[in-house]
Amino acid sequence: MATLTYRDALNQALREEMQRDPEVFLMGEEVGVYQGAYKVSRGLLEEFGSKRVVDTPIAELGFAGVGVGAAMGGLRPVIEFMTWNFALLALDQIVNSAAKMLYMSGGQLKMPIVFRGPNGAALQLGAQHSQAWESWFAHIPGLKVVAPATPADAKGLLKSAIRDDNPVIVLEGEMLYNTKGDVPDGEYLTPIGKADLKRTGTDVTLVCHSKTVALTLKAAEQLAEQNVSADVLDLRSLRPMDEAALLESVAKTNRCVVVEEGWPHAGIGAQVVDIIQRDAFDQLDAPVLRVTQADVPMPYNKQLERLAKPSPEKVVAAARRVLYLD
Amino acid sequence: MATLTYRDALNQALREEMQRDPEVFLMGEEVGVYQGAYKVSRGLLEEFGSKRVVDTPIAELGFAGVGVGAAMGGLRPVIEFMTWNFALLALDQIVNSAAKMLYMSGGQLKMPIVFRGPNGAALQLGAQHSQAWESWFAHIPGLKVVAPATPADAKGLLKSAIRDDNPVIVLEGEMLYNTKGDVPDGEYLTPIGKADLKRTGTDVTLVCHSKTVALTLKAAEQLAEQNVSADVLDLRSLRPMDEAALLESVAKTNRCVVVEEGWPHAGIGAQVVDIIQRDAFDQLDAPVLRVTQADVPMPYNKQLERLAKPSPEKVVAAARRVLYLD
Amino acid sequence: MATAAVSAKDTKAQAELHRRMLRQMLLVRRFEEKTAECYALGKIGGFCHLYIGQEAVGVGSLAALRDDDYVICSYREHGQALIRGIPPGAVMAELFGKATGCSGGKGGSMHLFDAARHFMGGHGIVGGHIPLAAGLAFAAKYRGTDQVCICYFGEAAVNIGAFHEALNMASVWKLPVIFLCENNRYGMGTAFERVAAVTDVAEHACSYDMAAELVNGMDVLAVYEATKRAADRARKGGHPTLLEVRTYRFMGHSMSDPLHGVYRTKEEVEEQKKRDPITQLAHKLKDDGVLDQAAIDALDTEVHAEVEAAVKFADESADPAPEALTMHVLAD
Amino acid sequence: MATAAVSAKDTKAQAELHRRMLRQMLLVRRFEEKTAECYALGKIGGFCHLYIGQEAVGVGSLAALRDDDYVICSYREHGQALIRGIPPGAVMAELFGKATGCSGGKGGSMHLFDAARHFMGGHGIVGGHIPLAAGLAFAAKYRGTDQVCICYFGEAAVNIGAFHEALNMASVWKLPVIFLCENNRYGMGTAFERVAAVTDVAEHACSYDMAAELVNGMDVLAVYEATKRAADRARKGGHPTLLEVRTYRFMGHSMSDPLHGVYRTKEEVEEQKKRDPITQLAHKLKDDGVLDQAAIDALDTEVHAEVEAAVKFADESADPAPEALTMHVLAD
Ligand SMILES: Cc1ncc(C[n+]2csc(CCOP(=O)(O)OP(=O)(O)O)c2C)c(N)n1
Ligand SMILES: Cc1ncc(C[n+]2csc(CCOP(=O)(O)OP(=O)(O)O)c2C)c(N)n1
Ligand SMILES: [Mg+2]
Ligand SMILES: [Mg+2]
Repeated sequence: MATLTYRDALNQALREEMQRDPEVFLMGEEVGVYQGAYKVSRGLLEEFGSKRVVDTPIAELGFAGVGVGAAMGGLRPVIEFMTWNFALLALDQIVNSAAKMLYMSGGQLKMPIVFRGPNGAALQLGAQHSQAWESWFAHIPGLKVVAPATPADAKGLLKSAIRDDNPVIVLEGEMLYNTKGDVPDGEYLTPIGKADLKRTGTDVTLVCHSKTVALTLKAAEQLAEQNVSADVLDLRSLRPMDEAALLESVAKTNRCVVVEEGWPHAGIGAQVVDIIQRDAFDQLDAPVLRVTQADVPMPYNKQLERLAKPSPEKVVAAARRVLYLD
Repeated sequence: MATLTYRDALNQALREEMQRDPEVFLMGEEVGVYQGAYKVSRGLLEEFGSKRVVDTPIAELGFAGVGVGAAMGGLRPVIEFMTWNFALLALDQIVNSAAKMLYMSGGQLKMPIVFRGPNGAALQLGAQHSQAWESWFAHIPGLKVVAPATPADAKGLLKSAIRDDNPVIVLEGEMLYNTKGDVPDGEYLTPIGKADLKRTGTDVTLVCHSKTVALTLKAAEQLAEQNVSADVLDLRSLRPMDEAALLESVAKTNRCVVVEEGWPHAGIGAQVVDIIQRDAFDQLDAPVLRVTQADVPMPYNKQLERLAKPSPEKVVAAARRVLYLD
Repeated sequence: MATAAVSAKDTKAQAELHRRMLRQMLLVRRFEEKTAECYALGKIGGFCHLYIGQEAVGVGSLAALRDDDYVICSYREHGQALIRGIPPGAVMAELFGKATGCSGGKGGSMHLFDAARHFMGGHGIVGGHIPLAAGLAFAAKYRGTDQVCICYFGEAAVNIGAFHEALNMASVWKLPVIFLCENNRYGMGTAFERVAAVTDVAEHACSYDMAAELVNGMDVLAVYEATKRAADRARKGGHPTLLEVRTYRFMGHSMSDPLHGVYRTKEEVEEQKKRDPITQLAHKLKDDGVLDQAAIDALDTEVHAEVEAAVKFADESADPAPEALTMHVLAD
Repeated sequence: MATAAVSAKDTKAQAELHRRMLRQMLLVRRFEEKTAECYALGKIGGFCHLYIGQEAVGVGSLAALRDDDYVICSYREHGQALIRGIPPGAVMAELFGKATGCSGGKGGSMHLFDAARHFMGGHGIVGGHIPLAAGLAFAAKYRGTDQVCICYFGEAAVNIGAFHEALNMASVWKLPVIFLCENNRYGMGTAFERVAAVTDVAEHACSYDMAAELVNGMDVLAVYEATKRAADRARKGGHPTLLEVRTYRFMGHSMSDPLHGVYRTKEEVEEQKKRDPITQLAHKLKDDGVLDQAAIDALDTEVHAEVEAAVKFADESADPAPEALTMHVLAD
């Protein structure tokens, strides 16, 4: 067990999997010579050479497609998007090629490919560089979607993703890269599809993932000071989603708030709500409320940006509302 | 009032708006010489000339961007996607340029552009050509999203969309183009953001839009035979969504089924569920259930495709479940 | 037997190659004619794009490749699927959506697959499979095999970004890939010159420092020779090639589109039919004394029977079981 | 006064033009130096890409255009914004995220806009604004104005599909647009030759039957003349042009990136700085007897004060009101 940053945990996962399996390679903009736009791939070019750490032109659609083709040819590509904002250009390859290849070939062509990179807003990057795509990718059958919140999960989920025979979307976070945590050495796999109960409580379930885990834990602390005890459930995997864990927690607390970084309308939280009200209807003592980004393109101004983002205060307020405390 | 096909209603809307406003033009693949892949633009090239009915290369990203640029330059483009499946290639322009331009320019550049074309599955077109994108587009602030179900709404919503100063996504349906209905002559505008109550009942609210309206109406008939009386609410607009109409109906029926063509996980129906459970929690006598496409890429085989799609039978079954009849 | 091993100087082997090419072209022609019939009868659904008129392109090019070379196509791929050796029954069964189809009935006309034969599918998004081809070639190079990947696409795909992104990467990374553009002059109802600033597709190779050739697609032997050169370039030095093969489709864009109309005249189609690649090769074989008319007729009868058998097989095959709906969404 | 009306033979007017160009280059340089300072102080956030080293490109090209011609840029657009005449205060206030900023504080460094000045924004997705430029030119042509659109982008954008799709349409439709590629040799940390099969961007014009020129981007007058020719071509015949302007960025890719390191050496940067476009023009003006050193120093002092005033303005301006958060999502 070592204390690592989220960045280094990802780096370790990549390094270990590349050492373990010669068919794993990394491709993306600036992943090699520049050591990664966010330094996730630091040292990999030196260790594995330019055959396996491939700098690409700025051509998201094209290199995503090259990755899919390479997976059809039996390799296990890890495709880095400098940020998921740019992956908008590559959606045709992710959705129409990667996600559907196994199905439309009648089961002949598996698709062991990982698409990864930072998702969601960082700080003051403005409207085009501050988008969270959970609900879009989670919508697509044929994909798996994970969003690790901690260094340990970053390592464990990325390693699982690389070994998975399906296309896995790994949503990281620029604001998470510097966060630190304990990370088990060597072989450490986090199963895809399992949520993680970060804190146990009795009064309300707070559902979160990725960057919103930290702020939700803060909210839980503030709530504790107000004598409200919260379950904090980190979804970790958005497709498949751990419905059992959701229902188990809500069965206990009878109340739920769902926190997400993305926009509200048809966001991933709506699906969480759908599952809970469908399968725990009789256990709910209040509607499930959601805390999301404001329904606006992200503004550049720092104050406005802060207003737009989910915050511990907003989570506390929502939790108090489902507890009918306000 | 004339009886027109949905196709001809769209054609009439385009023609009237192009006659009314010289800054409206139509651009897309095959819209001119070929008269439209689905003949929606029949006769327009002849009437308005190649300046205003513009055949494009197969370059969805590019011509969507040309449309956005033309709107920045003060025109009112109508961009036809041969089908919305191909618009996956153009999402960067729709989301990052069209939807955000007004906001990130601090209110300087309005974006009066329409993107339109058939959405969702037709018959046996296979995995890459059978996708319904409601939840993706409805997720994006800065867009409006409509999905007309009838010839009258096709005309009325398209005309409203063209006159709107915001980017409007018009989701049509290949399987709807041949359907017929009464269409008011001349000036006829359907407001964006208003649902339409297609049938009134007391026992259950059936929410639907676009192609699912017809099958939901069939389901309502079958339910009537079983002594179940259903409100059938056609959303028509998916962003903004007519929350008042939803809540009004559910306040009456206390039960709800949401029908959609798309995939279940984070589909548009999840947002409908979210709204209802949030604002009508105390009025609900049962969980809201959803009828969606199966959570699979669309198979080519006819029987499998039928199994994959929503059907009146599935809606009836869901309605009976929320009424605890089964 | 790998065709590439056939010496062009060996007359007998050459005659056999030509005979085989004629047979393949006839098979594709008869298969597609039957497909049109079956479509009209409602046995085939969805979009269905025939290869009639373009047979020489698939036949000539695939004859120049090895069985383990990758083949990847657009939605207009019935021809290449048959030529690559997928049994006509499995192809027809796929068009019928049957469980015995080469994609288990789940792909359909636009998504024929046979991974064992390195037939990496028909793909429905224009240009979308061009980067996949580069990726297959990347995999071959990565593994150090000397496989080549051939990628078929229409001229209209040249206007889409994916084509350019893929060509650039293939050239920068020296990938063993042959980009074969079947320039049949129209994308649906749009003549290429109305939507392309430069109508010589091969010109685009300059922007990517890539070898290119302009080839007569009605001459199966010209296609064969050009592809052999391209395959050599790819196999030996990992150099990609852009082949522009001029051809013509004798039918409508798909089964739902008219043969001619506003976008091209009946006369033009008739004129082009005089260049029928099958007739041309048949003439040559007769001239060369390789086959006489009776032998050609016999070949035709043979493939005819093969197509009938394929239809029978497809007809008699079962639909996929309902459970197939949720299978293969994910690999376990 | 439209610069295009200045006769090159009129020495006085020419001297005035050159003086103005020097002043603009100095303004941009000093503004960007101050931007770097303010960024270090935390007054500016997010990504921030400086124009230092490339000033001659924006100054020379915009001098050749009319005030009603459209300008559209990538995220590296502070220079063009200032040159187009957006008050430095409004630009700096935007970088500070203030309500008085040219985008109301909602755009930031990458999204400067001034619709009244036909400055159609900085855009953050590489290549994404190239089709927009074609669209602006389309609008000009549609309305029958003789406006031209100029579009600035880096050489790395040439590898992305949008560039190709836009160039093809601009050529097919004869749109009055100037595609100006600022080839500064690097896209972030990637040297162009590592990711482009052909490093002469101008070569791509052949594929689109488009006029092209290779221009020395350290020579403001060369940029001016080439842009004038391109603007003429666009305004008179609606012919697009691809200008490849060779330049160099003296700073890191953005404020968060190193000036040099693994991807380029310190020596290379120092060597390039000897070609500083400002020094070159200053020398020329001295040689021509248009300005002496004192006059140049005075200009510099002048723009310095202008930049200080801009910072003061930005500093003293207010943040947008909280209500601004939900304004301008939709037009009413
Ligand atoms: C991205 C995309 N846009 C539009 C279509 C619809 N479409 C299918 S085939 C076709 C024409 C393609 O022409 P070409 O590439 O020349 O191939 P051909 O059909 O002539 O073989 C079009 C527009 C599509 N499948 N994909
Ligand atoms: C589609 C896309 N991919 C990646 C990025 C991240 N990115 C921003 S600038 C840049 C380099 C662009 O280089 P170039 O086009 O040469 O312009 P320069 O920065 O040199 O002016 C990259 C990779 C982006 N903004 N958009
Ligand atoms: Mg064609
Ligand atoms: Mg550059």
